[in-house]
Amino acid sequence: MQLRYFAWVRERIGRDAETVEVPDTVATVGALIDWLSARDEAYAGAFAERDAIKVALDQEHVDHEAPLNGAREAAFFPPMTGG
Amino acid sequence: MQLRYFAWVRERIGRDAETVEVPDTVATVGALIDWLSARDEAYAGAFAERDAIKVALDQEHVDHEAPLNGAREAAFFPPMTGG
Amino acid sequence: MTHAKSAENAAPQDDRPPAAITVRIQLEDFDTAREIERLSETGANVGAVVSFTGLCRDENGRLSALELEHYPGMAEAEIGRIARDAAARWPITGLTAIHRHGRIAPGENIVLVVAASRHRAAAFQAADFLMDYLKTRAPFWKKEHLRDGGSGGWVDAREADTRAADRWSR
Amino acid sequence: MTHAKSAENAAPQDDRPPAAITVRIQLEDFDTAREIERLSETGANVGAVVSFTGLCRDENGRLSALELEHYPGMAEAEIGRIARDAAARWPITGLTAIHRHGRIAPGENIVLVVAASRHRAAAFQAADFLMDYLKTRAPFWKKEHLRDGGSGGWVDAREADTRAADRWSR
Repeated sequence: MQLRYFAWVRERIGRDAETVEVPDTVATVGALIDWLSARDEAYAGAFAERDAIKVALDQEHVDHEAPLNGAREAAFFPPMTGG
Repeated sequence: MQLRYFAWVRERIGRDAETVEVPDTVATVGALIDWLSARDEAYAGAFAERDAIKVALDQEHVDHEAPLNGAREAAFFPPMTGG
Repeated sequence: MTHAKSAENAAPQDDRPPAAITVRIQLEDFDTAREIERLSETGANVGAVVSFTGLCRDENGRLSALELEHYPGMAEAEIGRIARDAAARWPITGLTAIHRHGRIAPGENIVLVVAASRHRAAAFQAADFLMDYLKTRAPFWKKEHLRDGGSGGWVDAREADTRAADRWSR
Repeated sequence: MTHAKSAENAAPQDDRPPAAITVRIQLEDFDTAREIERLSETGANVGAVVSFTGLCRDENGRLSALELEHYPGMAEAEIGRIARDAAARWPITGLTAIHRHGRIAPGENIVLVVAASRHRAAAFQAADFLMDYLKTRAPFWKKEHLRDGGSGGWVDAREADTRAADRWSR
Protein backbone atom coordinates (compact mmCIF):
# COMPACT_ATOMS: atom_id res chain seq x y z
CA MET A 1 0.00 0.00 0.00
CA GLN A 2 1.21 3.47 -0.91
CA LEU A 3 1.27 5.88 2.04
CA ARG A 4 1.52 9.67 1.73
CA TYR A 5 2.07 12.29 4.39
CA PHE A 6 1.49 16.05 4.24
CA ALA A 7 2.32 19.21 6.24
CA TRP A 8 3.37 18.58 9.85
CA VAL A 9 2.53 14.87 9.64
CA ARG A 10 5.10 14.65 6.84
CA GLU A 11 7.64 16.65 8.83
CA ARG A 12 7.23 14.55 11.98
CA ILE A 13 7.47 11.24 10.12
CA GLY A 14 10.39 12.56 8.10
CA ARG A 15 9.24 11.46 4.66
CA ASP A 16 6.50 12.30 2.20
CA ALA A 17 5.67 8.83 0.89
CA GLU A 18 6.48 5.14 1.30
CA THR A 19 5.16 1.74 0.28
CA VAL A 20 4.26 -0.72 3.03
CA GLU A 21 2.90 -4.27 3.26
CA VAL A 22 -0.12 -3.95 5.53
CA PRO A 23 -1.07 -7.20 7.36
CA ASP A 24 -4.55 -8.55 6.63
CA THR A 25 -5.46 -8.08 10.29
CA VAL A 26 -5.29 -4.31 9.80
CA ALA A 27 -8.77 -3.66 8.41
CA THR A 28 -9.63 -0.03 9.12
CA VAL A 29 -8.05 3.40 8.90
CA GLY A 30 -7.86 3.55 12.71
CA ALA A 31 -6.12 0.17 12.85
CA LEU A 32 -3.66 1.33 10.19
CA ILE A 33 -2.79 4.38 12.30
CA ASP A 34 -2.29 2.11 15.35
CA TRP A 35 -0.11 -0.26 13.34
CA LEU A 36 2.06 2.61 12.00
CA SER A 37 2.30 4.22 15.44
CA ALA A 38 3.74 0.96 16.82
CA ARG A 39 6.61 1.06 14.30
CA ASP A 40 8.72 3.77 15.94
CA GLU A 41 8.61 7.02 17.84
CA ALA A 42 8.44 9.25 14.76
CA TYR A 43 5.13 7.67 13.70
CA ALA A 44 3.85 7.58 17.29
CA GLY A 45 4.68 11.29 17.60
CA ALA A 46 3.12 12.19 14.27
CA PHE A 47 -0.12 10.39 15.14
CA ALA A 48 -0.27 11.28 18.85
CA GLU A 49 -2.99 13.90 18.44
CA ARG A 50 -5.32 11.32 16.94
CA ASP A 51 -8.27 13.74 16.49
CA ALA A 52 -6.11 16.09 14.43
CA ILE A 53 -5.28 13.42 11.83
CA LYS A 54 -7.34 13.51 8.65
CA VAL A 55 -7.19 10.57 6.26
CA ALA A 56 -7.90 10.04 2.58
CA LEU A 57 -8.18 6.65 0.88
CA ASP A 58 -7.53 6.75 -2.86
CA GLN A 59 -7.84 10.56 -2.67
CA GLU A 60 -11.23 10.72 -0.94
CA HIS A 61 -11.79 11.89 2.63
CA VAL A 62 -12.74 9.07 5.04
CA ASP A 63 -13.36 8.76 8.79
CA HIS A 64 -11.08 6.72 11.03
CA GLU A 65 -13.73 3.97 11.18
CA ALA A 66 -13.61 3.45 7.40
CA PRO A 67 -12.54 -0.01 6.17
CA LEU A 68 -9.38 -0.06 4.03
CA ASN A 69 -11.25 -2.16 1.48
CA GLY A 70 -8.28 -2.77 -0.74
CA ALA A 71 -7.43 0.91 -1.20
CA ARG A 72 -4.12 1.42 -3.01
CA GLU A 73 -3.23 4.77 -1.45
CA ALA A 74 -3.72 6.19 2.05
CA ALA A 75 -2.80 9.76 2.93
CA PHE A 76 -2.43 11.32 6.38
CA PHE A 77 -2.51 15.04 7.08
CA PRO A 78 -3.65 17.75 9.52
CA PRO A 79 -6.89 19.72 9.00
CA MET A 80 -6.79 21.64 5.75
CA THR A 81 -5.95 25.36 5.69
CA GLY A 82 -6.20 26.28 2.01
CA GLY A 83 -8.36 28.95 0.42
CA MET B 1 -41.32 73.56 -5.65
CA GLN B 2 -39.44 71.57 -8.27
CA LEU B 3 -41.21 68.34 -9.27
CA ARG B 4 -39.57 65.48 -11.14
CA TYR B 5 -41.10 62.38 -12.71
CA PHE B 6 -39.43 59.16 -13.81
CA ALA B 7 -40.21 56.01 -15.85
CA TRP B 8 -43.94 55.39 -16.45
CA VAL B 9 -44.95 58.21 -14.08
CA ARG B 10 -43.03 60.55 -16.38
CA GLU B 11 -44.60 59.01 -19.49
CA ARG B 12 -48.15 59.25 -18.13
CA ILE B 13 -47.78 62.85 -16.96
CA GLY B 14 -46.06 63.74 -20.23
CA ARG B 15 -43.13 65.71 -18.82
CA ASP B 16 -40.03 64.99 -16.75
CA ALA B 17 -39.98 68.10 -14.56
CA GLU B 18 -41.90 71.24 -13.68
CA THR B 19 -41.97 73.98 -11.07
CA VAL B 20 -45.21 74.49 -9.11
CA GLU B 21 -46.49 76.76 -6.36
CA VAL B 22 -47.80 74.41 -3.70
CA PRO B 23 -50.46 75.94 -1.39
CA ASP B 24 -49.58 76.04 2.31
CA THR B 25 -52.54 73.75 3.04
CA VAL B 26 -50.71 70.90 1.24
CA ALA B 27 -48.50 69.67 4.05
CA THR B 28 -47.61 66.04 3.31
CA VAL B 29 -46.43 63.91 0.38
CA GLY B 30 -49.84 62.24 0.23
CA ALA B 31 -51.60 65.63 0.15
CA LEU B 32 -49.27 66.72 -2.65
CA ILE B 33 -50.22 63.66 -4.71
CA ASP B 34 -53.93 64.39 -4.10
CA TRP B 35 -53.46 68.01 -5.11
CA LEU B 36 -51.60 67.06 -8.31
CA SER B 37 -54.19 64.36 -9.15
CA ALA B 38 -56.92 67.00 -8.99
CA ARG B 39 -55.22 69.09 -11.69
CA ASP B 40 -56.12 66.94 -14.71
CA GLU B 41 -56.57 63.42 -15.99
CA ALA B 42 -52.92 62.85 -16.86
CA TYR B 43 -51.86 63.35 -13.23
CA ALA B 44 -54.88 61.40 -11.96
CA GLY B 45 -53.93 58.53 -14.26
CA ALA B 46 -50.25 58.61 -13.33
CA PHE B 47 -51.06 58.52 -9.61
CA ALA B 48 -54.07 56.14 -9.77
CA GLU B 49 -52.15 53.14 -8.44
CA ARG B 50 -51.27 55.03 -5.28
CA ASP B 51 -49.37 52.11 -3.68
CA ALA B 52 -47.05 51.88 -6.69
CA ILE B 53 -45.90 55.50 -6.37
CA LYS B 54 -42.55 56.03 -4.62
CA VAL B 55 -41.52 59.50 -3.56
CA ALA B 56 -38.25 61.24 -2.77
CA LEU B 57 -37.95 64.65 -1.10
CA ASP B 58 -34.67 66.41 -1.82
CA GLN B 59 -33.33 63.08 -3.17
CA GLU B 60 -34.14 60.92 -0.13
CA HIS B 61 -36.82 58.22 -0.03
CA VAL B 62 -39.85 59.14 2.07
CA ASP B 63 -43.24 57.58 2.89
CA HIS B 64 -46.51 59.16 1.75
CA GLU B 65 -47.11 60.34 5.33
CA ALA B 66 -43.90 62.41 5.35
CA PRO B 67 -44.32 66.20 5.84
CA LEU B 68 -43.07 68.35 2.96
CA ASN B 69 -41.18 70.47 5.48
CA GLY B 70 -40.01 73.06 2.97
CA ALA B 71 -38.37 70.53 0.61
CA ARG B 72 -37.22 72.16 -2.61
CA GLU B 73 -37.57 69.05 -4.83
CA ALA B 74 -40.08 66.21 -4.90
CA ALA B 75 -39.71 63.24 -7.25
CA PHE B 76 -42.35 60.65 -8.16
CA PHE B 77 -41.55 57.26 -9.67
CA PRO B 78 -42.50 53.58 -9.74
CA PRO B 79 -40.63 50.93 -7.66
CA MET B 80 -36.98 50.78 -8.65
CA THR B 81 -35.71 48.09 -11.02
CA GLY B 82 -31.97 48.78 -11.30
CA GLY B 83 -29.09 46.45 -10.53
CA MET C 1 -40.89 50.46 2.54
CA THR C 2 -37.77 48.90 4.02
CA HIS C 3 -35.21 51.23 5.50
CA ALA C 4 -31.60 50.27 5.97
CA LYS C 5 -30.17 51.23 9.33
CA SER C 6 -28.38 54.45 8.48
CA ALA C 7 -24.61 54.60 8.63
CA GLU C 8 -24.83 57.68 10.82
CA ASN C 9 -26.74 55.80 13.51
CA ALA C 10 -24.64 52.65 13.52
CA ALA C 11 -22.23 52.42 16.42
CA PRO C 12 -18.60 52.29 15.28
CA GLN C 13 -17.47 48.69 15.68
CA ASP C 14 -13.78 49.36 16.23
CA ASP C 15 -11.02 51.85 15.51
CA ARG C 16 -10.45 50.67 11.97
CA PRO C 17 -9.75 53.29 9.31
CA PRO C 18 -12.76 54.29 7.21
CA ALA C 19 -13.44 52.11 4.18
CA ALA C 20 -12.55 53.54 0.77
CA ILE C 21 -15.97 54.02 -0.85
CA THR C 22 -16.35 54.73 -4.57
CA VAL C 23 -19.70 55.28 -6.30
CA ARG C 24 -20.01 56.02 -10.02
CA ILE C 25 -23.01 56.38 -12.32
CA GLN C 26 -21.95 56.37 -15.94
CA LEU C 27 -22.97 55.76 -19.54
CA GLU C 28 -19.77 53.96 -20.56
CA ASP C 29 -18.73 50.42 -19.65
CA PHE C 30 -16.50 49.74 -16.63
CA ASP C 31 -13.32 47.69 -16.25
CA THR C 32 -14.04 44.96 -13.71
CA ALA C 33 -10.41 43.85 -13.50
CA ARG C 34 -9.15 47.34 -12.75
CA GLU C 35 -11.74 47.87 -10.02
CA ILE C 36 -10.90 44.54 -8.35
CA GLU C 37 -7.21 45.36 -8.54
CA ARG C 38 -7.71 48.80 -7.07
CA LEU C 39 -9.45 47.36 -3.98
CA SER C 40 -6.91 44.52 -3.69
CA GLU C 41 -4.25 47.17 -3.26
CA THR C 42 -5.91 49.16 -0.48
CA GLY C 43 -3.52 47.50 1.98
CA ALA C 44 -1.43 44.42 2.54
CA ASN C 45 -4.02 43.17 5.02
CA VAL C 46 -6.72 42.70 2.38
CA GLY C 47 -7.39 38.96 2.31
CA ALA C 48 -10.65 38.76 0.37
CA VAL C 49 -12.18 40.57 -2.59
CA VAL C 50 -15.69 39.75 -3.78
CA SER C 51 -17.07 41.16 -7.01
CA PHE C 52 -20.56 41.07 -8.43
CA THR C 53 -21.16 41.85 -12.10
CA GLY C 54 -24.72 42.24 -13.32
CA LEU C 55 -25.19 41.70 -17.05
CA CYS C 56 -28.00 42.37 -19.48
CA ARG C 57 -29.69 39.06 -20.38
CA ASP C 58 -31.35 38.53 -23.74
CA GLU C 59 -34.29 36.70 -22.08
CA ASN C 60 -34.06 33.75 -24.45
CA GLY C 61 -33.62 35.96 -27.49
CA ARG C 62 -36.63 38.22 -26.76
CA LEU C 63 -34.66 41.39 -25.96
CA SER C 64 -32.64 43.66 -28.23
CA ALA C 65 -31.67 46.03 -25.38
CA LEU C 66 -32.52 47.41 -21.96
CA GLU C 67 -32.82 51.15 -21.45
CA LEU C 68 -31.86 52.32 -17.98
CA GLU C 69 -33.39 55.56 -16.77
CA HIS C 70 -32.02 57.06 -13.56
CA TYR C 71 -32.46 60.03 -11.24
CA PRO C 72 -29.16 61.94 -11.53
CA GLY C 73 -27.88 63.14 -8.20
CA MET C 74 -30.13 60.92 -6.11
CA ALA C 75 -28.69 57.77 -7.72
CA GLU C 76 -25.18 58.65 -6.51
CA ALA C 77 -26.47 59.86 -3.14
CA GLU C 78 -28.61 56.79 -2.44
CA ILE C 79 -25.93 54.26 -3.46
CA GLY C 80 -23.47 56.22 -1.31
CA ARG C 81 -25.84 55.91 1.67
CA ILE C 82 -26.17 52.15 1.09
CA ALA C 83 -22.39 51.78 0.78
CA ARG C 84 -21.80 53.67 4.06
CA ASP C 85 -24.39 51.42 5.71
CA ALA C 86 -22.48 48.35 4.51
CA ALA C 87 -19.18 49.83 5.73
CA ALA C 88 -20.73 50.38 9.17
CA ARG C 89 -22.04 46.81 9.36
CA TRP C 90 -18.99 44.87 8.19
CA PRO C 91 -15.23 45.44 8.64
CA ILE C 92 -14.45 46.20 5.02
CA THR C 93 -11.44 48.07 3.68
CA GLY C 94 -12.97 49.12 0.36
CA LEU C 95 -16.31 49.16 -1.42
CA THR C 96 -16.97 50.15 -5.04
CA ALA C 97 -20.32 50.44 -6.82
CA ILE C 98 -20.64 51.39 -10.48
CA HIS C 99 -24.01 51.52 -12.24
CA ARG C 100 -24.49 52.26 -15.91
CA HIS C 101 -27.45 54.07 -17.45
CA GLY C 102 -28.64 54.48 -21.03
CA ARG C 103 -29.13 51.76 -23.62
CA ILE C 104 -27.44 48.43 -22.84
CA ALA C 105 -27.35 45.42 -25.16
CA PRO C 106 -27.58 41.75 -24.06
CA GLY C 107 -24.24 40.47 -22.78
CA GLU C 108 -23.13 43.97 -21.73
CA ASN C 109 -22.37 44.99 -18.14
CA ILE C 110 -25.00 46.88 -16.13
CA VAL C 111 -23.66 47.04 -12.59
CA LEU C 112 -20.50 46.23 -10.63
CA VAL C 113 -20.04 45.91 -6.89
CA VAL C 114 -16.65 45.10 -5.37
CA ALA C 115 -16.03 44.60 -1.63
CA ALA C 116 -12.63 44.07 -0.02
CA SER C 117 -11.95 42.95 3.53
CA ARG C 118 -9.52 41.11 5.73
CA HIS C 119 -11.92 38.18 5.83
CA ARG C 120 -14.11 36.53 3.25
CA ALA C 121 -17.42 36.50 5.17
CA ALA C 122 -17.42 40.30 5.47
CA ALA C 123 -16.57 40.74 1.78
CA PHE C 124 -19.32 38.32 0.66
CA GLN C 125 -21.95 39.83 2.94
CA ALA C 126 -21.15 43.45 2.14
CA ALA C 127 -21.33 42.78 -1.63
CA ASP C 128 -24.56 40.77 -1.30
CA PHE C 129 -26.15 43.45 0.93
CA LEU C 130 -25.11 46.27 -1.40
CA MET C 131 -26.67 44.50 -4.39
CA ASP C 132 -29.93 43.75 -2.55
CA TYR C 133 -30.39 47.37 -1.46
CA LEU C 134 -29.18 48.77 -4.75
CA LYS C 135 -31.92 46.74 -6.51
CA THR C 136 -34.71 48.00 -4.27
CA ARG C 137 -33.57 51.54 -3.32
CA ALA C 138 -31.32 53.00 -6.04
CA PRO C 139 -33.42 55.14 -8.41
CA PHE C 140 -33.03 53.24 -11.69
CA TRP C 141 -35.75 51.90 -13.97
CA LYS C 142 -35.42 49.40 -16.80
CA LYS C 143 -37.39 49.53 -20.01
CA GLU C 144 -37.27 46.64 -22.44
CA HIS C 145 -36.67 46.98 -26.17
CA LEU C 146 -37.76 43.90 -28.07
CA ARG C 147 -36.05 42.15 -30.88
CA ASP C 148 -39.17 42.38 -33.00
CA GLY C 149 -38.88 46.17 -32.87
CA GLY C 150 -41.50 46.96 -30.24
CA SER C 151 -41.21 48.09 -26.66
CA GLY C 152 -41.64 45.46 -23.96
CA GLY C 153 -42.54 48.23 -21.52
CA TRP C 154 -41.16 48.93 -18.08
CA VAL C 155 -39.78 46.01 -16.08
CA ASP C 156 -41.88 45.29 -12.98
CA ALA C 157 -40.23 45.29 -9.57
CA ARG C 158 -39.83 41.74 -8.31
CA GLU C 159 -41.29 40.70 -4.96
CA ALA C 160 -38.24 38.42 -4.59
CA ASP C 161 -35.94 41.46 -4.63
CA THR C 162 -37.86 43.10 -1.78
CA ARG C 163 -37.73 39.87 0.23
CA ALA C 164 -33.98 39.61 -0.43
CA ALA C 165 -33.41 43.12 0.91
CA ASP C 166 -35.62 42.39 3.95
CA ARG C 167 -33.17 39.65 4.99
CA TRP C 168 -30.80 42.33 6.27
CA SER C 169 -33.28 44.17 8.52
CA ARG C 170 -32.54 43.57 12.14
CA MET D 1 -16.24 15.70 9.69
CA THR D 2 -18.77 17.52 7.57
CA HIS D 3 -19.77 15.93 4.31
CA ALA D 4 -21.32 17.85 1.50
CA LYS D 5 -24.29 16.15 -0.07
CA SER D 6 -22.74 14.54 -3.09
CA ALA D 7 -23.61 15.72 -6.57
CA GLU D 8 -24.45 12.17 -7.55
CA ASN D 9 -27.18 11.92 -4.90
CA ALA D 10 -28.72 15.32 -5.51
CA ALA D 11 -31.97 15.21 -7.43
CA PRO D 12 -31.73 17.12 -10.71
CA GLN D 13 -33.66 20.36 -10.24
CA ASP D 14 -34.62 20.92 -13.85
CA ASP D 15 -33.61 20.19 -17.41
CA ARG D 16 -30.98 22.89 -17.54
CA PRO D 17 -27.73 22.15 -19.40
CA PRO D 18 -24.82 21.08 -17.19
CA ALA D 19 -22.73 23.91 -15.72
CA ALA D 20 -19.30 24.52 -17.25
CA ILE D 21 -16.95 23.54 -14.41
CA THR D 22 -13.24 24.41 -14.48
CA VAL D 23 -10.78 23.42 -11.72
CA ARG D 24 -7.10 24.29 -11.87
CA ILE D 25 -4.25 23.87 -9.37
CA GLN D 26 -1.19 25.83 -10.42
CA LEU D 27 2.03 27.51 -9.33
CA GLU D 28 1.60 30.61 -11.46
CA ASP D 29 -0.77 33.51 -10.88
CA PHE D 30 -4.20 33.63 -12.53
CA ASP D 31 -5.98 36.34 -14.51
CA THR D 32 -9.16 37.22 -12.61
CA ALA D 33 -10.50 39.42 -15.42
CA ARG D 34 -10.10 36.70 -18.03
CA GLU D 35 -11.86 34.13 -15.84
CA ILE D 36 -14.79 36.46 -15.13
CA GLU D 37 -15.06 37.27 -18.83
CA ARG D 38 -14.98 33.61 -19.79
CA LEU D 39 -17.97 32.82 -17.54
CA SER D 40 -19.83 35.97 -18.60
CA GLU D 41 -19.77 34.63 -22.14
CA THR D 42 -21.20 31.17 -21.42
CA GLY D 43 -24.52 32.41 -22.79
CA ALA D 44 -26.62 35.50 -23.36
CA ASN D 45 -28.80 34.48 -20.42
CA VAL D 46 -26.04 34.96 -17.84
CA GLY D 47 -27.24 37.80 -15.65
CA ALA D 48 -24.89 37.56 -12.67
CA VAL D 49 -21.22 36.77 -12.16
CA VAL D 50 -19.73 36.63 -8.64
CA SER D 51 -16.00 36.33 -8.10
CA PHE D 52 -14.05 35.70 -4.92
CA THR D 53 -10.32 36.41 -4.83
CA GLY D 54 -8.33 35.27 -1.79
CA LEU D 55 -5.06 37.15 -1.26
CA CYS D 56 -2.03 36.57 0.95
CA ARG D 57 -2.12 39.04 3.86
CA ASP D 58 1.06 40.31 5.49
CA GLU D 59 -0.54 40.00 8.96
CA ASN D 60 0.44 43.54 9.97
CA GLY D 61 3.94 43.16 8.54
CA ARG D 62 4.72 39.87 10.30
CA LEU D 63 4.80 37.64 7.18
CA SER D 64 7.29 37.50 4.33
CA ALA D 65 5.42 34.69 2.53
CA LEU D 66 3.02 31.79 2.79
CA GLU D 67 4.03 28.40 1.48
CA LEU D 68 1.15 26.32 0.21
CA GLU D 69 1.60 22.55 0.21
CA HIS D 70 -1.03 20.47 -1.55
CA TYR D 71 -1.92 16.87 -2.35
CA PRO D 72 -1.59 16.64 -6.15
CA GLY D 73 -4.42 14.70 -7.75
CA MET D 74 -6.66 14.80 -4.70
CA ALA D 75 -6.71 18.63 -4.69
CA GLU D 76 -8.18 18.70 -8.21
CA ALA D 77 -10.51 15.77 -7.47
CA GLU D 78 -11.87 17.20 -4.21
CA ILE D 79 -12.47 20.71 -5.58
CA GLY D 80 -14.16 19.10 -8.59
CA ARG D 81 -16.49 17.20 -6.22
CA ILE D 82 -17.32 20.41 -4.32
CA ALA D 83 -17.96 22.26 -7.60
CA ARG D 84 -20.32 19.53 -8.85
CA ASP D 85 -22.12 19.72 -5.50
CA ALA D 86 -22.59 23.45 -5.96
CA ALA D 87 -23.81 22.96 -9.54
CA ALA D 88 -26.38 20.45 -8.28
CA ARG D 89 -27.65 22.82 -5.57
CA TRP D 90 -27.94 26.07 -7.52
CA PRO D 91 -28.91 26.81 -11.15
CA ILE D 92 -25.52 28.04 -12.29
CA THR D 93 -24.21 28.20 -15.83
CA GLY D 94 -20.50 28.18 -14.98
CA LEU D 95 -18.20 27.65 -12.03
CA THR D 96 -14.42 28.13 -11.97
CA ALA D 97 -12.01 27.42 -9.11
CA ILE D 98 -8.28 28.07 -9.33
CA HIS D 99 -5.97 27.45 -6.36
CA ARG D 100 -2.26 28.24 -6.35
CA HIS D 101 0.43 26.29 -4.51
CA GLY D 102 4.07 27.03 -3.67
CA ARG D 103 5.47 30.21 -2.17
CA ILE D 104 3.16 33.24 -2.24
CA ALA D 105 4.10 36.75 -1.10
CA PRO D 106 1.78 39.21 0.70
CA GLY D 107 -0.55 40.94 -1.74
CA GLU D 108 -0.41 38.05 -4.20
CA ASN D 109 -3.41 35.96 -5.23
CA ILE D 110 -3.98 32.55 -3.61
CA VAL D 111 -7.39 31.41 -4.79
CA LEU D 112 -10.10 32.42 -7.25
CA VAL D 113 -13.71 31.27 -7.43
CA VAL D 114 -16.10 32.54 -10.11
CA ALA D 115 -19.78 31.58 -10.35
CA ALA D 116 -22.13 32.62 -13.16
CA SER D 117 -25.88 32.28 -13.18
CA ARG D 118 -29.08 33.75 -14.55
CA HIS D 119 -29.78 35.23 -11.11
CA ARG D 120 -27.62 36.88 -8.49
CA ALA D 121 -28.69 34.84 -5.45
CA ALA D 122 -27.52 31.57 -7.06
CA ALA D 123 -24.19 33.10 -8.12
CA PHE D 124 -23.53 34.54 -4.64
CA GLN D 125 -24.49 31.34 -2.85
CA ALA D 126 -22.56 29.00 -5.13
CA ALA D 127 -19.37 31.08 -4.78
CA ASP D 128 -19.76 31.39 -1.00
CA PHE D 129 -20.44 27.64 -0.65
CA LEU D 130 -17.50 26.71 -2.86
CA MET D 131 -15.13 28.85 -0.76
CA ASP D 132 -16.41 27.46 2.54
CA TYR D 133 -15.95 23.85 1.45
CA LEU D 134 -12.70 24.56 -0.33
CA LYS D 135 -11.30 25.96 2.95
CA THR D 136 -12.29 22.91 5.00
CA ARG D 137 -12.04 20.03 2.48
CA ALA D 138 -9.49 20.84 -0.25
CA PRO D 139 -6.10 19.29 0.67
CA PHE D 140 -3.96 22.43 1.04
CA TRP D 141 -1.83 23.46 4.02
CA LYS D 142 -0.30 26.87 4.70
CA LYS D 143 3.07 27.38 6.35
CA GLU D 144 4.14 30.86 7.41
CA HIS D 145 7.52 32.40 6.61
CA LEU D 146 8.30 35.34 8.87
CA ARG D 147 9.84 38.64 7.98
CA ASP D 148 12.47 38.17 10.67
CA GLY D 149 13.72 35.10 8.74
CA GLY D 150 12.16 32.35 10.87
CA SER D 151 9.31 29.97 10.20
CA GLY D 152 5.99 30.82 11.82
CA GLY D 153 5.00 27.17 11.50
CA TRP D 154 1.86 25.63 10.05
CA VAL D 155 -1.32 27.69 10.11
CA ASP D 156 -3.95 26.17 12.40
CA ALA D 157 -7.37 25.32 11.01
CA ARG D 158 -9.95 27.85 12.20
CA GLU D 159 -13.04 26.73 14.04
CA ALA D 160 -14.88 29.59 12.29
CA ASP D 161 -14.17 27.97 8.90
CA THR D 162 -15.74 24.69 10.02
CA ARG D 163 -18.80 26.53 11.33
CA ALA D 164 -19.06 28.44 8.04
CA ALA D 165 -19.07 25.19 6.07
CA ASP D 166 -21.63 23.65 8.45
CA ARG D 167 -24.12 26.39 7.45
CA TRP D 168 -24.74 24.53 4.20
CA SER D 169 -25.57 21.13 5.70
CA ARG D 170 -29.24 20.34 5.38
